[in-house]
Amino acid sequence: MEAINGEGGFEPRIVGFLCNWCSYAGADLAGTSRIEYPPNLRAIRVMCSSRVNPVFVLKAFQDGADGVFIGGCHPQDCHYMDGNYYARRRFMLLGRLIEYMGINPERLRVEWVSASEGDRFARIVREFTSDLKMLGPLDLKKRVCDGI
Amino acid sequence: MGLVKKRHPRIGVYVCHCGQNISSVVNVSDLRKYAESLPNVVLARENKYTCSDLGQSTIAKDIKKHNLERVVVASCSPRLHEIAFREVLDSSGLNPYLFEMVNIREQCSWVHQKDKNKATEKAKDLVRAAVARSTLLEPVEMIKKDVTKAVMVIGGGIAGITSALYLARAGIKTYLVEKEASIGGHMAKLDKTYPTLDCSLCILSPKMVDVKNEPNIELLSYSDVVNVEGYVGNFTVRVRRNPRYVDPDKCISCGLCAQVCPVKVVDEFNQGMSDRKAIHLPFPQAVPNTYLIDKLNCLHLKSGACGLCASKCDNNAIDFSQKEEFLDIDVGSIVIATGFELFDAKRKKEYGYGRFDNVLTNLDFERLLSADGPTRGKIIKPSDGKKPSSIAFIQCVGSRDANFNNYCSTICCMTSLKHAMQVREKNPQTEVYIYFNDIRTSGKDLEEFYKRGRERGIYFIRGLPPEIFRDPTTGKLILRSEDLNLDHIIKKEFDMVVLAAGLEPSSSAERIVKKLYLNQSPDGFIMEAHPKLRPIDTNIAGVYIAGCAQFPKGIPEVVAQGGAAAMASTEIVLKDEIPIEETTAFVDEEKCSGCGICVNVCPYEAIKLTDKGVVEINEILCKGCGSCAVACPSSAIQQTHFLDSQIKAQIRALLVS
Amino acid sequence: MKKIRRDDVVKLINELRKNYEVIAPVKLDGVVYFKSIGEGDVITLDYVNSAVSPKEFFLPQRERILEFTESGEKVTVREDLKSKKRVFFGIRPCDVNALLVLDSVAREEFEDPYYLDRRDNTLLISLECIEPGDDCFCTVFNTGPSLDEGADLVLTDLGDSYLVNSLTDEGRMLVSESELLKDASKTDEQKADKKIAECADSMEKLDLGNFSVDEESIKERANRCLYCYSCTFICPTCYCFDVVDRMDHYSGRGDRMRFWDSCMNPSFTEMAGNFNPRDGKAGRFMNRIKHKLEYMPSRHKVYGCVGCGRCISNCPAGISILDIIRCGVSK
Amino acid sequence: MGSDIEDALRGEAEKLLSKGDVDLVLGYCMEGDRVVPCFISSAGEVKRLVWNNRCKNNLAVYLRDLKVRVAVVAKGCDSRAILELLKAKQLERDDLVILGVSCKGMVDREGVEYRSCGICLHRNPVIYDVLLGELVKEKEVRDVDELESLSLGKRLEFWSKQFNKCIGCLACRNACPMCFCEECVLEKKDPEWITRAGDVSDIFLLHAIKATHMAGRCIECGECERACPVDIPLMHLYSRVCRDVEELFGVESGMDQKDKPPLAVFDLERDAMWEENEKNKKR
Repeated sequence: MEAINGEGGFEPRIVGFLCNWCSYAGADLAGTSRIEYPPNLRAIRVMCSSRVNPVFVLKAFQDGADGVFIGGCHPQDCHYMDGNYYARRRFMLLGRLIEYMGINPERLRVEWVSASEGDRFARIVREFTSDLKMLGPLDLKKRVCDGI
Repeated sequence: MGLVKKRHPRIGVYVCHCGQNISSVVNVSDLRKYAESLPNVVLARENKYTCSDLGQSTIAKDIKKHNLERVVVASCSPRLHEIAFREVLDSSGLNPYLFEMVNIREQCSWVHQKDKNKATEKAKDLVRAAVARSTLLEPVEMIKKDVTKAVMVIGGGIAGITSALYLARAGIKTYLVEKEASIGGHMAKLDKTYPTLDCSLCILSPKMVDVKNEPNIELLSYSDVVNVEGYVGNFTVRVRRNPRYVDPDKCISCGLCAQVCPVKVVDEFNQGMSDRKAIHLPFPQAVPNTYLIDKLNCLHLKSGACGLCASKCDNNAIDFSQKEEFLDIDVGSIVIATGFELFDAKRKKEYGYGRFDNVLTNLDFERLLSADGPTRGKIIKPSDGKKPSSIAFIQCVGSRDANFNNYCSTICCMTSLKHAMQVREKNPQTEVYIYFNDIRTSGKDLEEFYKRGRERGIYFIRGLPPEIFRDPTTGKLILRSEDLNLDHIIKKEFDMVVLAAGLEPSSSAERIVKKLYLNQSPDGFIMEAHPKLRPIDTNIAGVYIAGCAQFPKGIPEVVAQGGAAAMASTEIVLKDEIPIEETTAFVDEEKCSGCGICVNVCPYEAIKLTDKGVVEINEILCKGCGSCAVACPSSAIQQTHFLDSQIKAQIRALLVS
Repeated sequence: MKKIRRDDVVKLINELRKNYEVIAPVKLDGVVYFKSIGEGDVITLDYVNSAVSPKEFFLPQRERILEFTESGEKVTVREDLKSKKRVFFGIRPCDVNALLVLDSVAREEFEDPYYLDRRDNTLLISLECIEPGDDCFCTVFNTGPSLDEGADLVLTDLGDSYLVNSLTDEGRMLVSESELLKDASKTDEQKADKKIAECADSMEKLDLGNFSVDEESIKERANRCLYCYSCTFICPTCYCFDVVDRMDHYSGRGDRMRFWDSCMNPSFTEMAGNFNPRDGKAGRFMNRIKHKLEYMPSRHKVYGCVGCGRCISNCPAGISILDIIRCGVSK
Repeated sequence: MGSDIEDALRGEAEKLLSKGDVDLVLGYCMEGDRVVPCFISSAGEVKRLVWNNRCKNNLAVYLRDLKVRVAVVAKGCDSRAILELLKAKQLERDDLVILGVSCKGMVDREGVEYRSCGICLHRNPVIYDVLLGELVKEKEVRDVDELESLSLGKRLEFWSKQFNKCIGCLACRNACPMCFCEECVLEKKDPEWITRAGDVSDIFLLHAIKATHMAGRCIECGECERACPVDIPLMHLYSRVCRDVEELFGVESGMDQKDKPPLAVFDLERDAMWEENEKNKKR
């Protein structure tokens, strides 16, 4: 199905920050289960979603990402007890800030994916990719520089 | 664009075919060529299997010959082989943290099989990011910590018993924690074991006694784990010992107490098919062989009345003043053998378990068959105590069923076959039918066992009945199903139906899973670190699994896994010290303004504000989540191996178009 | 002398745009900025001065001074200096004088080719002041409100028209073809002189004959300075810059970038090993003032301040360099 | 305006200085036609102190560097900054005498009220040792932010235009009483988040990062906006963050010393509820 939009069309670039214990493991499980999903997301492994600085997200947008994904453990399952709770607050706020500054908050997606949710990980990437295809390229650098 | 800096480490990149796992999707030679063109890369190679001895020794040789300062391996998930590759660096004189792994299998070739070009493009991006990151990697000094030379085995079924005995006999102090009053687990409830049909307790009981007699084993029965903290080599487990109200040192198991106890309750050991007293021995061969008082039903404990047992006990073994106790036990390694729980057949409403007296589960049937059971081994209908003239076994109850569990519970085919044969042996006139999807008999001597069953006149019908009806007048159970082999509908009446209920993960494992942050498979069983090569390891170093806690399996496999887990634990606790992989946080005091926001976010109280007005991080307490590094507005805190600069380089490199 | 009708000024600029890039004042959210004029830009003539000084068109906030390409061991450097011919319209006399200050720095022992390339390719049309701004003090340094050198053309507001005075041949050439310019009368010239004189008379004058920097008054103000870089960045004469090489390792292409630096920045004059000879915050503040009022006169024979007043208007801590000058005069 | 307050201020300052209770009084005085922050260290100088509607500066910005006992004149916003600085352990409460004074809104040279003062809901000091004059009635309802009505595209265009003006002087940071980092992440060189000599997108990033750092800190005094030489309406950005913090986490910075930094705590139920809310909003 992806191929319809895919060939020659806009392919969003997604940077994904995945926590080592849940989301990264979930992404691995999608692999061992051979669940196909679009190749638009490139993952960066961090130990915990709380290691993801909002600056990373902003930088990714500036560097050309069309979407940024942050994956952490489900609430109450964080390997470091509370990490995902801090991440949750940080990115709720960041979502609103970027919206205020004119970036669609849908371009920042935070999800809790456990190590056993390979299928869910794949589904989320599928969904996020297709959402971003609808939104089109962000092209933040160019748009900001040409702003005036 | 980055600043021009004098950072030109010599990087070697190894791209793995992984047989064809990667190379059938990703254009490996293209990827290798691309890697070679990247900044600072002095060499890039392809390997059929980078993790093989050949692959590893190639890296080791290159490090020496080409003075490599960083190594990047593009292959499978770092969760699989990162440690192995780090060891190659270590033994080649390079700090193991100057290694970076690129996941182009689980997160690339295996999930993008339909689009080889894009998969290759993605692999290039990932390799580029890894090279960029590796350029900025810094050596990390491993922290070594002393190892507590003891192991805890959680769960006293056959898996835990086996593990504990192996460990103890190797001279290792072992704590065996069992939540029930006796060890033995589900196996103690079985009458016979397939395929040999030898008596279950006859082979189990000696092992249970061995546990009791083994000086290196400290048995904590009627106890449960309430908390686990720590890391490989140094776990602290908090165990709650529930009061038995009977002093085990004084109790001689004479049973006089139970004779006088006026309270009768259903006996859970016999699946509720008989009674026991409030003071009771779980079963005759119980270890420890000590009575206990069931607090919920004892009149004295409920209202202060009665106390007959205490007056009858000559040894004054009854002690109503016992309280629950908490023990903090330090161990170096943990074996989880929490077993399974039987699928609750009531959930499959169509089969009427709990509504129809003569519908039993396979475990109920075990008790019915057992000489120690409620009927002393006689196969009779619970409804009227008469011999059944026909029995049906229905397979896959709660297993291979999208409504409940997708997996095959492995043991139910053989269990029903065993039961059927026992019926044919005990009551040759009784007709026996097995309704099945597939009969699965892989395993030593199992196919032969199945053949014997067929020869004994057991009827096999391919096709499960969707529902069980009871004839209101005769009380007979009516099964109507499609026989897929003969392609017609058959309708049969039975006196008794036995449901082959499947196996589910034990709910008692939940707390441990949570406390240790163990990964679970989608089915809820504890996930092994690798499905083939590390079936006893979990995602947490020093924590192993044995038996049905990992997945349903037969007794020989359980025992084998119990032994393997014991061996793995031994490997840990025989060391004097163990390197801890800690990507801990550290603070640049000159940049710290002492606002203390990091102190708030640290879940381990590893950060303290000092008199100097700056914070200090205790690297032993720090577990390396990195939350503080984000909380700090001036980034005065950084996380080892996950520096801002490294992550920034990754982001940038990923997005180079 | 010539004159041009007020309404024709925009026409003149449009004529000039055929052959030149024209920089002229525009209003944005009520504030005036100089801008390279494109289609649709509305030029304003109603302003005291721009928020940011014209310096940014000669010494930009950031500029690529060269490009380099790395291929194996070989590095190729490319420098492109040919800037477009430009006309800068509406620059005030103080800012013209500021450019003369910058010139003296740029033409010192080591020439600054990037600055000078832009400078030499830009014709200046200055607009004399007939009404001072709140913080203007050009009269102190004799850098306004009139101008007799530094620009190519000088315009003086006569109400419905501007008097146009050519100070250079280039200036004369620039408008020689235009039919918008008419001959001015003696009365026009007198009217202009009068307006300028009135403006000058309304402004403060100080005798700098015995001027020397009063350190006490500086120290006192250093306490409340917040050490932002706004005064130095909006100043028409502050020329400090930093240079950084940045490289895209994937394309092998790199840039050498030059960008404004500020002596208010703690890392200014910082050396390897974190040693900084400048003595803390107060030392930085002292340097800024002394640079303008003491070092520049002794080295370049010109004050580093032209009295545009931008730093006074903008200082978040209300620090006035004029007050400091007054203290140095009255001492 | 406020000559009584001015007298009371001078009286209090004289008392504190002559008794040796403080080493310094931090207030406002006239310099030419400007009202500027001043440091009074002797009782004889207290006559220089003034109080009027042009005392715009947030004096809390100076406190962190003063290693002496200080009495500080504090309007609503100054006091809120002080409160936040105390929470962040940047000040010693014992070394501080807070001379609280209610504010009626500050005006610029032309007599126009600053925008930050116009939208201010907290004109009375929230923490003080001495109250000069009386408390005033405060505005209760927030003004609507006109930017909210713009489409996403228009917003990006708006900010891009604004940031195109930015000359990177960082006056917005230096004038901010809540920016107390020893090293500012905006000028960090390793890693260099904000590319020096970068383009407008770096300026965009700069202001976005600064806004994230303002979460739970900004007390909306408006110094950033006033300090900006090119009039970028920065308060819009920070006020937005303040409103979001209030709505999502239920705290307003600079109001209560017991409040924990909102990004260093969590509330399971509340956060889960808002998480759901935010997700639904996006769909």
